[in-house]
Amino acid sequence: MTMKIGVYICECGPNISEKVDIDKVIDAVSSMSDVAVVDRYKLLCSSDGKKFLEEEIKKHGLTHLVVSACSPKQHEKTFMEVCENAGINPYLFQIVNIREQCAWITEDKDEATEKAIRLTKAAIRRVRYHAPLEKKEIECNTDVLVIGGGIAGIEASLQLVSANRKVYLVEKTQSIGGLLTNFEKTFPDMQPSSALINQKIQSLNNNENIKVFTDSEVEEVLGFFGNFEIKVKKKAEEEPIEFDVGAVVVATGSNIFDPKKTPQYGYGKFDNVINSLEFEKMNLSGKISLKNGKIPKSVAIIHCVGRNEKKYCSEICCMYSLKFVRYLTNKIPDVKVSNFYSDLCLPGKSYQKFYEQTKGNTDFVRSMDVKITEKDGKLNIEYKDETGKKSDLSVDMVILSSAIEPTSDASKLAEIIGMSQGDGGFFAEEHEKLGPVSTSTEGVYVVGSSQDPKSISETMVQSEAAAGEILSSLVPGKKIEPEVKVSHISESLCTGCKTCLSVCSYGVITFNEEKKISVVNEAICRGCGNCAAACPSGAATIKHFTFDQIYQELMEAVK
Amino acid sequence: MGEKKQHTDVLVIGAGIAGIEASLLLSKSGRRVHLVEKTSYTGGSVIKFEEVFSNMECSTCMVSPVQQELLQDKNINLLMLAEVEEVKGSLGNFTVKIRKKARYVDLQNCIGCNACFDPCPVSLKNEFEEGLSERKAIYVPCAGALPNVPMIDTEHCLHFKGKSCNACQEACAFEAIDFKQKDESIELGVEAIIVATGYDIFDSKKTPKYGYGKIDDVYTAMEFERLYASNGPTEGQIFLKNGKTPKSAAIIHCVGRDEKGYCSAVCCLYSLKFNHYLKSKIPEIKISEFYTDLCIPGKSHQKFYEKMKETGTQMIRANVVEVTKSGKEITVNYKDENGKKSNLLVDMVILAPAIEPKSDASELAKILGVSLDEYGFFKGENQDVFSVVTSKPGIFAAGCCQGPKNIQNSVSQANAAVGKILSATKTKMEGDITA
Amino acid sequence: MSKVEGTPITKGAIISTKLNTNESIIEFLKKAMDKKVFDAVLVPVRVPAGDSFAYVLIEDKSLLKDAAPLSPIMSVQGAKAISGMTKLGKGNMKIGAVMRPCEIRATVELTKINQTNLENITLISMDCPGVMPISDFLKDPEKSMKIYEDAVKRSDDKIMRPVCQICDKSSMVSGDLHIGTLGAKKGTFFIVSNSQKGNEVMNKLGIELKDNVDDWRNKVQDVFEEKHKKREKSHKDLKAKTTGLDNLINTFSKCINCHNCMKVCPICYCRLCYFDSDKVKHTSEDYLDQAERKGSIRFLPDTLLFHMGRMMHMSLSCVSCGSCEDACPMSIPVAQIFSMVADETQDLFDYVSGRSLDEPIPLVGYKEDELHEMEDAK
Amino acid sequence: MAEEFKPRIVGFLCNWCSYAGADLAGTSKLKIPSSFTPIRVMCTSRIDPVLVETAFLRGADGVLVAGCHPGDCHYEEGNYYARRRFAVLKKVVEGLGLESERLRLSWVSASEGQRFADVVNEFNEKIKKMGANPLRKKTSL
Repeated sequence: MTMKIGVYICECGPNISEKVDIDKVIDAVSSMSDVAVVDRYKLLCSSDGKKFLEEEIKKHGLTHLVVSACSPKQHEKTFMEVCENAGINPYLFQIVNIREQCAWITEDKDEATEKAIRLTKAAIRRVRYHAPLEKKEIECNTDVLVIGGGIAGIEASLQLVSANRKVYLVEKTQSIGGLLTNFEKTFPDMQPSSALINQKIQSLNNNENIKVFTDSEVEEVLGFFGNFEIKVKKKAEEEPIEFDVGAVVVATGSNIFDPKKTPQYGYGKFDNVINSLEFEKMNLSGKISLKNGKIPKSVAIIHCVGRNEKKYCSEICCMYSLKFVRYLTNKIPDVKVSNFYSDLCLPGKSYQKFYEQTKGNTDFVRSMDVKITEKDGKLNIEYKDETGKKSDLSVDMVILSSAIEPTSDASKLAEIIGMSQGDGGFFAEEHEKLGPVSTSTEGVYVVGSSQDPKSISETMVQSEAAAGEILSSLVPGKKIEPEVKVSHISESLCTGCKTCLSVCSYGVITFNEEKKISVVNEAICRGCGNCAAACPSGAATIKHFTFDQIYQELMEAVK
Repeated sequence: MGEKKQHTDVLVIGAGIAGIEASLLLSKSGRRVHLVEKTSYTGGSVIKFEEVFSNMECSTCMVSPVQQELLQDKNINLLMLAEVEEVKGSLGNFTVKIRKKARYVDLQNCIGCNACFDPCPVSLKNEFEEGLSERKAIYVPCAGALPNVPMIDTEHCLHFKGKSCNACQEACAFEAIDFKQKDESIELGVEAIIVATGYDIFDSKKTPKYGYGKIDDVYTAMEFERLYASNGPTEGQIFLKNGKTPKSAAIIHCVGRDEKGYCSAVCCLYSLKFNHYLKSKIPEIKISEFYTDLCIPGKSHQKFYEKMKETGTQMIRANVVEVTKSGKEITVNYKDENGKKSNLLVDMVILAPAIEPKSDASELAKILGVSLDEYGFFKGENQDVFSVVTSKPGIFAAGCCQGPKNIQNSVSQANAAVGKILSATKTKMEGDITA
Repeated sequence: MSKVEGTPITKGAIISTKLNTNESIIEFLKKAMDKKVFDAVLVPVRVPAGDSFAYVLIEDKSLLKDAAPLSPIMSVQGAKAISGMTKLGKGNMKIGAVMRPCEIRATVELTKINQTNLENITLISMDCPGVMPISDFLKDPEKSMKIYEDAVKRSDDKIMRPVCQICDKSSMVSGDLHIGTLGAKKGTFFIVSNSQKGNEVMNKLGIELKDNVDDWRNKVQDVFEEKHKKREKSHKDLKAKTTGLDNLINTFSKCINCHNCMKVCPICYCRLCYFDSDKVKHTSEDYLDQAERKGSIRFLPDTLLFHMGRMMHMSLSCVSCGSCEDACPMSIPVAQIFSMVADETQDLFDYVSGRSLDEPIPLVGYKEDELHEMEDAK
Repeated sequence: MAEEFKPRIVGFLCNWCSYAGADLAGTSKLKIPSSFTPIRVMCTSRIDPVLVETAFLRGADGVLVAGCHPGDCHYEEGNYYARRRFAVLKKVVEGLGLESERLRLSWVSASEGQRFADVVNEFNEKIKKMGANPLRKKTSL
């Protein structure tokens, strides 16, 4: 079928027509080969304008369309719809920006006209090389794998599960509940943690659509958004369990920093120097006591343990330290508590109040260079106060508020799933602002303190957020519609050098070992075109921004 | 399903970053969304920032793609210059009355050529630019605003003050300007409501000791954001009222913290960002930050702080800070950590005021029938400080209307609210689709 | 230009022998085959007609006698042989490959881009005196042999390829084992190992690496230094002669677009060269446009684009082996020009082609904070 | 009388930042030389150096590559790769003694309409001083 290009120039009222001599443009491009019709219209984006275009396409049996009007950001979509309605493939169309980037920025009318001609010619040359692109639809599995059985994973599972959606919850240890099960209460509301967690675990266990694997670890994650293949290995079992899911939620939580790495605090050396988790457990057991069974009369809480080593603030230590003050004064009314801190971090609306209500029961010592020694059976805290003056304090017990750090096996998991680790070794979210729970691997989400230190409340919100993303994109019965302007690698040209694999930011290119060539997963390619520019043999191309298409524009530009 | 009429549309109040993200996600799931925005533009306060901490990403580059997506989304019914007047009913079938003010400029016909601005004889302070530049009675808040369609400020427009001025109408080639447009009252049935109305900035005049409003060259954070903005009143050039370039600046943290009784979570970080702003335009400038406790939680922010410190900024832990002016000179008087009185001469002072609830938050809460907390933010379910669930089933709160927070947490909450809505009805909805 | 430091290796083996270098290497290979350390060896062999040399994979020890590790010419760049042999798999034979340092560096580059599989290959290099231009050699092969041997004895590089004369990486840079003759006392040579693989081979051969090899190392250092100075000087002269628009045209307008330089290049690994592909074939309309603009257009066109394009694609990996220049029927000093540009592009990233398998080719990575001289961000 | 020289400058602009910045320059009615031709690509990382070489050898008086500021790339890191490719290209051109000043890499954000105009005008002035690209008229290439 012969090519019939229709070229239409929008007057955009006076905006283009006053700056560009449209008739000159029409004359200049009419003679170009394959151009079937050239015409002008007062406002093509208006409903009349769209109708006019549609009729023109049908009347002249056009195969391609060029519209010289405004920025693609304004109306590319509009005219692509016109194409669809008129029955030509929307990608056999090119919009020319002769308003924002011609009429509006050019003083002299002749110059603006000359530029409009150049831009329109370039588009005509380009559109000749356009190929029709078809929307694809991909069947997707709507089940979800949740990794980690702490509050983050549990909340995500409960939000996600439905009659039509199975959730597989994989927990490394022998029981679910996570860190929270060690806490008596949560700040700032000081409600019993059990109230929060037990009832959730209940409904989790009662739901036959949630399959819980304890003592298990994820061994393999293959495939892509909507179609992941999972292998889970259960301890003491030979064969891994295999199943398919559409999305993966990573909720593996965090560890606390090991105070042995900060010897100045004497942790592991002195009996009554304990870390925050040990204290939570002790408190939960109902009795706060020293190694010798005696009740401590004085307790020091040291903030920011490991902050200098980790090089970030763990956000919640100040608050849980204040919670410890409540624990202590509750169980030991006459106890003397001192907090050694440098900066109080109480972000958000309700933490300061908690602080105000607690500070009466404790001293706050802004201090530096804290060091702990043992002196006749008691612990002696040497420190510099904020004026730099040396001072010390003798106490029965010291609690170290340790930093939050990624779990030791984080990098192993990152490897298996193909996630990247960002600052502090925490899993990297896709975008610091707009993509807080998604990752650069589509369909893989990260929530809770495996992404960044955070409170229980923030963690649950993230779990709900991940649920929001998944529920809105993986709907039973609905197919996924991937981007169509994606990259493609020619089998016959690819030499298998893997350059494209190394430059792709989204890991959508894989290597076919039999054929020794790279293959793009078009279902998840974002279409940046990095691989196309990186490939020295020209095997990789990016649809709708091919070498030929750009070359044609270029040649008109340098003519 | 049959028994009681169930709506599936969702109402989102506020087209800031939280409202936009929530709407787009809901639309992606196939829901129809009614997005009600009080102003004439989308993007809320994020579009006032040139860059955002801690990666210093260009804010416009970050947000304008989602704004474009929003404007082109056929599932989203964007109602600008609109406010919720009345809400009846409960989860699943709320009836909402919305009052939509006339824009007097037709969104379809207007092509954003701005030809109507020049002929307008009225000139006013531009609120969006914190009064640092002028606008006309027909105007868009700033270049690049989306939608790029002006509105008419009927309070000042001569035409609406009975004069015979039609200047803008005559200048418009698209019959886009329609003085006959009427305010509308719209009634909607929705399943659920997401409140994302954002925040106000604490009025620094309430803390006279910092001299704001009395002393020239004492700026609030928002004013300074606009000063630095490349699409702002000075195209990003930072200079003093007298046109000179400042050689030194003081940034004062925690303005209004004592008054509000909470920490606003983002001030330390955006104050550090201001370092970057100042240094990138005036490399030799001397900067001093006055703070009490540095609040930079999370994995990325300390790194950012260290980077800012490298630029030679002086971090002064101080209390009883006061700003005075004698002759030409601005003095910051303070007590340092040893309790010693000290002072510092600077050319410019930037205040980092607290984040506070929108002035009309309580009104909206009344209309919605949900409770606010003691500070006037929307209250989370029981004591849960971060929860998006309000006291009324089917109504959720996301972003800074729920409490001061950074963009990341606002977006998390927006998505969480969507998660809650979809989760509550997923079996039914999905049942419908699969059936 | 960043230069390669001489090897840090201090220990090796000093072998006493009556044999010359060629014979010693062959002797070494024989031993390795006897002890089944290698099942086969890849080594240059003089072709029956005697007028050239070819890489041959020898499995039958008796044929080793024809081997000529120090052949006077480089007919095929060894990296091409290795990649031809192993691209589709490592095979099941342990192979010792004797190659020149630049051939091994090219092999390292190809390995980074997945064009070889070195698992079963032991790369053995020797101190390289350079090779003659093929065309010179062919004038009278027998005579050339003498001339070459004589030149090697006198370590005189004037008869060698121009890029060999300015090669500042003519000893061990990478690979597994190296035979050192520089700085060796008469009747001895050095063997040093540069990798775990190398150590294992020496182990199996029962040769201990305990002798002090400072003499060799220092001599190598001196040679590198001296050649490096020479290289910079010659590049400077070359710049004056061949660069700048008019010189370039005078240099490259001779080009007949045969693309031999690309075909023999060890680094050019593409199945179909970009510049032979349809991407650079245009419509007559397009050519007429150009003719109209330029006044005229030559055919075949885009000569300079081809050479610049190749520089863009492979100069970061170029090892200055000189094969391209040997292959040019129009005697364009293409290897010299490429090596000059390559030194500059590699310098951008302190990269040295073929120095180490652990150094990725710069274009597959980035640093956030770099190359600001190239940009003008606000 | 010779007509004033108008440099043919080609601008490869990334869709998300620099092209948006160019649009903003338009809505702000700033002035940009008409001989500047924008070419839109999704990301600077798509710009094949061979295309830039082609533009240069075919006689473009200047080639501008403009994208998101480092750290702002819509595709996370594309502009970093683009910068390395551009650097190598510039070195090659420089190494051959050609006018590498005719190649320019700039970062322009979506809110920097003014900066976009400044970048193009400044570049245009510089090229004007340099004069036309001599390669334009060279046959034997």
